[in-house]
Amino acid sequence: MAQLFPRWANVAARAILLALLCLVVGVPLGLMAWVRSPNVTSLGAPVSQPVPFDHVVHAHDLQINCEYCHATVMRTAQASLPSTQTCMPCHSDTWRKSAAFAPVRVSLARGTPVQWNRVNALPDFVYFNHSIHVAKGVGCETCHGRIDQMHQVRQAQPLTMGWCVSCHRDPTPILRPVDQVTTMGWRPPVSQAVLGKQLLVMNHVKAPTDCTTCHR
Amino acid sequence: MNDRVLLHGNAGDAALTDSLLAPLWRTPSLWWMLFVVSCAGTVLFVFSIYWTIAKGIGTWGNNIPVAWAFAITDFVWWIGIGHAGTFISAFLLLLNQKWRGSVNRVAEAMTIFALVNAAMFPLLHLGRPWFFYWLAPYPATMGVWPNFKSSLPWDVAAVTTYFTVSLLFWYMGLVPDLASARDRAVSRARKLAYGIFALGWRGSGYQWQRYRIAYVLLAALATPLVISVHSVVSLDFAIAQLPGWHSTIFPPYFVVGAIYSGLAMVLMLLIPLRRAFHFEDVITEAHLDRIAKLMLAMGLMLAYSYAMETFMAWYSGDHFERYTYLFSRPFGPYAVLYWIMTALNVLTPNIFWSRRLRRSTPALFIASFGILIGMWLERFAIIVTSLNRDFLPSSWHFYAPSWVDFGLLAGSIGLFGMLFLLFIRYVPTVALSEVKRLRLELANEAAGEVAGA
Amino acid sequence: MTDYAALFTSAQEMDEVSRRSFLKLLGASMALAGVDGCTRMPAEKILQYVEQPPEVTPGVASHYATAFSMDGYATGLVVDSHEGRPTKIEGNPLHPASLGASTAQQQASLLQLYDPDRGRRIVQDGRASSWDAWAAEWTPSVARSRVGSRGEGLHLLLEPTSSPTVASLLDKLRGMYPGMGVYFYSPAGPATMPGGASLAQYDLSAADVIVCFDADPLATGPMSLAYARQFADGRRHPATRMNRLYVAEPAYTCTGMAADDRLRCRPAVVQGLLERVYASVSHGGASGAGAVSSGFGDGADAWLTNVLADIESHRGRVVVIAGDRLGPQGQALAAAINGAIGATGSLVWTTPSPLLGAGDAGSNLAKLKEALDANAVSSLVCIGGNAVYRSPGSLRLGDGIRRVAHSTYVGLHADETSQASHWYVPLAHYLESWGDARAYDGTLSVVQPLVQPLFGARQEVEVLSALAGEAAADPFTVVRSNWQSAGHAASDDAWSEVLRKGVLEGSAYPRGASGRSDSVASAVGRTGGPGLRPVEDHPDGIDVIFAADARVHDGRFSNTAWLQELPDPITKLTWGNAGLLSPATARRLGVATGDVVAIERAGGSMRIPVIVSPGHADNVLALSFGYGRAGAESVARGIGANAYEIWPAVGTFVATDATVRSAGAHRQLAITQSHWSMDARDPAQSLSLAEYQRKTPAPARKRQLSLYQPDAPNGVAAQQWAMTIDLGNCIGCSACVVACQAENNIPVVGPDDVRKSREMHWLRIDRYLDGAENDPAVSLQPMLCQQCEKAPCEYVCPVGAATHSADGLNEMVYNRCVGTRFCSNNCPYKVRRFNWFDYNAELAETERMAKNPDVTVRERGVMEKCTFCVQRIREAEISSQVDGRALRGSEVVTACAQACPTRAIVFGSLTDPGSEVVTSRADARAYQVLEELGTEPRVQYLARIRNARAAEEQA
Amino acid sequence: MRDRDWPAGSFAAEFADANALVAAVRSLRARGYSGIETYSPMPLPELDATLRFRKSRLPALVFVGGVAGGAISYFIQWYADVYAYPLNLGGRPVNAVTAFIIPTFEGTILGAALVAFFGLWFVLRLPTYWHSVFDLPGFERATVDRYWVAVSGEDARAGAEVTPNELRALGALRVVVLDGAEDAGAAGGVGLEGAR
Repeated sequence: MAQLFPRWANVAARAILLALLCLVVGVPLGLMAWVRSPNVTSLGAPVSQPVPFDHVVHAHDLQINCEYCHATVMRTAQASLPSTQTCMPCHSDTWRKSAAFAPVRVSLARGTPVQWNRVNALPDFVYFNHSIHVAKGVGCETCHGRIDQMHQVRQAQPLTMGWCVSCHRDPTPILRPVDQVTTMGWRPPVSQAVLGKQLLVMNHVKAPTDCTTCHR
Repeated sequence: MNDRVLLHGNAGDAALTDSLLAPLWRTPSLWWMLFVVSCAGTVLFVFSIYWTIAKGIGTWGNNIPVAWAFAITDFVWWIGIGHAGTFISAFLLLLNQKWRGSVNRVAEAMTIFALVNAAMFPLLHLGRPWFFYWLAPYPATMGVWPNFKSSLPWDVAAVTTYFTVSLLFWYMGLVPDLASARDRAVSRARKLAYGIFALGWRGSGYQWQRYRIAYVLLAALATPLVISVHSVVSLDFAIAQLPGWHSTIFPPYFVVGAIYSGLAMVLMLLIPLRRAFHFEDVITEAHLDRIAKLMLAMGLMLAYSYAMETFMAWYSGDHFERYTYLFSRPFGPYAVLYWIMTALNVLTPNIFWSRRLRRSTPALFIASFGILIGMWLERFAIIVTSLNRDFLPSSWHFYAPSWVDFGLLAGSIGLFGMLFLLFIRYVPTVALSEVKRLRLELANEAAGEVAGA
Repeated sequence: MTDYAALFTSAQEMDEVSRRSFLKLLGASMALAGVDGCTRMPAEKILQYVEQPPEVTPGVASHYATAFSMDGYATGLVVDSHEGRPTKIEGNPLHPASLGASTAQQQASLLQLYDPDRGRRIVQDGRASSWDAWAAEWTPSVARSRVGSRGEGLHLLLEPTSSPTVASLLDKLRGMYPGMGVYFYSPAGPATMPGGASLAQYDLSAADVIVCFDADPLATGPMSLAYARQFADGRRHPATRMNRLYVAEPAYTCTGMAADDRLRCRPAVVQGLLERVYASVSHGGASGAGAVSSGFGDGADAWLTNVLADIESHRGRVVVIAGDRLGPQGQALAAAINGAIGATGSLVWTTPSPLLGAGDAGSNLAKLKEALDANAVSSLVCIGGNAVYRSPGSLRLGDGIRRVAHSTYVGLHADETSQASHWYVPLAHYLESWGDARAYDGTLSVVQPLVQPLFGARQEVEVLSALAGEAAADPFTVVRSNWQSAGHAASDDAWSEVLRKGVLEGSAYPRGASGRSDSVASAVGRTGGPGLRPVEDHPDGIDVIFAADARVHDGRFSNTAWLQELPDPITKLTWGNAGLLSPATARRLGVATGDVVAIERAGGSMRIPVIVSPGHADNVLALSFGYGRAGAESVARGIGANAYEIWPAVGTFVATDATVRSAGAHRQLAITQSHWSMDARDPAQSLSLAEYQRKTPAPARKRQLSLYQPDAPNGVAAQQWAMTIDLGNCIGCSACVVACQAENNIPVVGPDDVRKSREMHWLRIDRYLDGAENDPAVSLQPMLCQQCEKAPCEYVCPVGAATHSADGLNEMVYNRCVGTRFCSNNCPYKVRRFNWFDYNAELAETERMAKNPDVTVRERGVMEKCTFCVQRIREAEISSQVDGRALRGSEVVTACAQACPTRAIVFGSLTDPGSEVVTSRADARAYQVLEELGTEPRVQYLARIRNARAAEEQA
Repeated sequence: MRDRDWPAGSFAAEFADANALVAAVRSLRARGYSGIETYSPMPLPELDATLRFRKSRLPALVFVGGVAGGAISYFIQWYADVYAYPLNLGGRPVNAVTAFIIPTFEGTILGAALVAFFGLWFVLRLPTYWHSVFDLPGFERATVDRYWVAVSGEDARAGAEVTPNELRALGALRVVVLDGAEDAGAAGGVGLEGAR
């Protein structure tokens, strides 16, 4: 009887089996890694805006408080975007003529809002509420990062459910005095471990992990 | 003694091998006819699936209160059928029942194809099948996990395990026969194909010895699955508090029913097979006789279960239990189906008290057919007649299936048929080495007897 | 517009818009509305409701007071608005006709606003036209030429209205056209009856005994919400006070279902009984002693005996109410009886009718018909009402209108009447209109718009002004100036106050004296009111009785899907109407539920499927108006049968000359409850007053024996939400069902899926009939998620989509659900609903605007169920936390509890001592459904008390 | 020496039926041959004793596989429902041992079965598609109806003069001398399993 297979078939076969094994193990692992990558979480990608609004200038150089533009952040679910008129007091003269400012002028003239591009997007079935987080001493910086250092704003945190829940399980590492929520680059005066626990009690921070906390 | 004979004729091993491998080399026109039919069925299956996924579960007849109906009935039915394979091959192997050798391959193949169907229904049944993987435990970015207090993840575990083990067991049993096929094949393509799957099997003493160890181990592992899988399936119902579901008798009752229907399906496959390919020498009346006896036993146990659950419903004194078992099922909107079911499952097997009928292929074939229908109806009765009238009369409502429900059932049968036809066309249908071994032993026995005489 | 403030809101809006996927379409619908939302919203004119319900986070939803009118009478409402979209309607607690509650129709009028089938353009003879073109044809200078010097050729047909502004505009028109004819018409309204100039008002809360003769004060009529509340107050705490309700009626009404002692009888018998009562009370005291013979059979005798005995024993605290079907004579008799038994003054009084032309026979539809037949009408303007469809078929009003040279129909939809008219002008919805209206007791309210007309429709005030030559008049100015000239709320502050509160305080009419006894003499002696022949005339003849439908009323809501899919309180029928028959009569006719009967009268004929209704009077066929539409409304078209076809005459609700026979056909009706007996399972419990008084409160329930040692991984929260439902006060009006649907974005599935038992209502009202088929005990039970502490649905979910919150809520996480439906199988209450299809896919853009942005819109293939309005709970928690105060359980009200007219549904926290949920749990009536299953529901029911005199005597 | 690629000068003999082979192997053994291996279309348990295989480690491996499978599946359940995201589901305890038993059982079986299956192929070094015995003329019937015995050329007892004659004497249909030349540097993948 003649050999049915060439001699190298033995090695080839073992190699192929090994490859299959890698595939079976690798594909799921790869997928799990992929969903955590910025491609999916859109973490850190700068978002261009119709108006080249520069947070470094406004928030850092000019030290304008977040609330000046995001006016409802303390009271309602949405932080809300500023109306065109919010820009007017300062920009009635500065930058008026520049091309970059054109969309604002158009908005003002036509009465149509400036169409900003969303940076931090949550799914529709997630009911996030800014006011309660701010009221309990969660800083803007905690979720939005050093806005005052972003010429173009980018998403600073993955905003996955796992990420939300991690804080709701134990908020102490990120809690800060309520009057410091808008501060950028705030450093705890004492060790955060100590301060966090104090604030947790002082501000009656609950941070529930019930499903209906966010999904309704 | 003659009627106990498991092998007829005394052609040489080569002749035997060729006769058993014959289906691989030449295809009777009957095969083609059946194949076309079953392909049509498969197309229907695919279309029904497409329709379901494109439009939604609303295309079925399901409603509230009857949120589970045809699909789950089909699921349990197929799973049940899938029990005979492992039962015959593993269970009987451990019990050292030599006769299994002629039929176990077919039974195992049937098991696997039945499971392929069964596994499909729970997936289709999901409202959002594209999220099926949420039932699997994996580290999601959501940080949430399946709930292992629910019997459905148990089901996933049980069915996947059962499917995997059955597949491994089947393939391990196949390897030496694939080697035979490799060495018997004429065309080079066939040689290569079988050669690849035979893994270079040489049949050396060492290989055989280790092989036997592993095979028995696998059998020993598969055997508890025969008991566990349908027990777990039964828990899909038993852990609910619905009258008609919430019953401790369910696990054994389901297992018995499963093997019952499985054996029926085995017969429905074996009888035409041995006729078409002249396997009568290898699959003798003695085999059919034994299977029939098994079915008789199972049928009686099942009848006992029916009696018990009804009695317990009465004995419990619980209003809801009594209503379901003593009124809703026997006299409710689905009473006709219930009585047909009872007749088919309880009365039919009693014909097997007669030795003549145990060996009459028409009788066996018809009885098996009846029992398969009966077992489908049993699952329908358990699921639908429990759901359509439960606790609050205000929510009672009738259930009527849609064409999609029937399409899925008929289609799955088509797919099963197609897979099985492909199997007998391309895979050794009988465990060659075991049959040869059996021949040797019978021959030596005979010689011994002669010597003794 | 260059208004910065508006820009601000608009920017916010665009932000909000991009936030919710279903609101993405809002952008489109705003485009369809013309400009973006803010500019359509008359922001500068409308003001916020002063008493903001506490459960709402300020700045998210705003609330505006307005008024809803039906058949001319106003009910004050408070409307929630998200970013300029009205999203939810509630009752106005300050309004006498609402008291904070609302009806199913008022709830559903929100969807009517967004109805994509509403007229979108002005049409002349099928060609698109314009407002200017229309105004040009109808401006006085042009119109005079064709309506004669005194304008006798001009005729106006309006719906009954109580609007002072409309009144003044009509006066203005009369100034120009002294001879013009003005008519007010709606089929169900009593306004069309002569002698309707004064109205009887009742105070049921003070009554010990209420006797209703074919009357349904609790669920129909302009004061039903108030009367229901008063009735409930009279039996809320049976231990201290328990009134008794007698009803004699041919077909079940909500009042009949709530009755303690109900008699089923033919209309003529009702009339007869009323006369017997009058006879016995008029000459000295009722002969309370001993049994009375009514001549109407044993049942009637027993009922009458009890009524008279109770009248005797409760003098001065008994009210007798007669229904519209009995006609003016019936009203007069009732008034006379009330006078004789000393109810008048304290429990009953009269006020002048606020309706224009009330009691003026000259403003009847019949008069218009005469004018049309006499070809005396050269120009006809119909505003609303769709009179062609809603008038008796024998009147052939459509043919009459077609003959008119110049006709205009101003209506919400292009319907049957517009088909008969040359011009069609889309009418603005009341949520889009400025106006004013009076309640039944005269209380004056302003109707203020929440949005500018979505489809560019015209408001009633605009149209009337245009007829007066002021096509450009601004409705707001017209209303405002009219108020000023009338001296109501002259100052801007007073005006703002009215807008805030929704009512002009102290504007209710003063209580008049006894009223109407003058006409009694004429009434008594005469047997039978309009159309009432004595029974003996036709013992086996079938009385066909007519009534406005409990859901779509006279047809004005027949294109509102929420109401089409709302199960009828009596029959649980959806998507259509049916003829109700008693079992005996059905057997005689050889028909069963679903079989079609043919009804023939001299006036016309119709075919309709029947429903066999236990407790229905023999030889009576009950029909309801509002179905069998032929207009341009896609939802309504082809649904049900048109009872107007055989309606004998306006104001007559009984036809005794009809022949009814089986038509041999069968239809599968979309009924949501197929089994009507409790089968000894007693989910809806009831007991007699005596039994209740003997019963001692059940001791605090111990935990069920359990193999598990339950632990709460999420800890235990400060609030523990719970609900109590008083079955004794549920009258089945179904306002809660629609309120829940509106609040929670519950989709409509359509008749086919209802037939398959796939309706999506989170809250349903189960109706059980037990006992004799002719005198069944009716049990009503609102059934919703019981929020079990040991929820069977939770542990069977493979993916943990059904979980339990720390504050005791049974949570349903739609976005986690994969749709195994195991939870539904294991729910003993079957309150879980499944999205069999993508029911939100076919929604029009405008309909999406009605969605509540605080609640997820569920996708295909997921389960859903009552959440105790968790969105309201969470918002309340957050707002209280932000304000740094503790949340009180009473701050949160669920949509069903808020709408309930009788306050039968009470919501709150078990940790809130003294709150009604807590105290009610100690009541001896308290129980949980299917307690024995150990599900430990958070919803508790209070057993109904059947306070029949018979039971009392036995005790 | 067992069933590796046979060294030069090894012998292979073909027998007509199983009983002949069994007898032949037994007598070879009796004559002191050690490097023997058989090839048959069916298992021949009769020869287990004669061929003196080493005790298999497979059962032990399978046991370990079972234990590991069970442990892993219980751990997954505990991690998911008790540690990672404990939820109150119908008031049931988070660590529901009774419920977790079932997947644990399934995991045990699965783990063991996988080890048994893949373990076997590993132990047998399969797949091995090329093997010197496939060069034997007529060996294709070794999986059908012929029975072969091979004697290693390195066996001290073996010899070109004696062994073939002995095999023929035992009833071999034919005896083939494996030509070692082409085996020079045979693929080393095949180990010396089961040596005494």
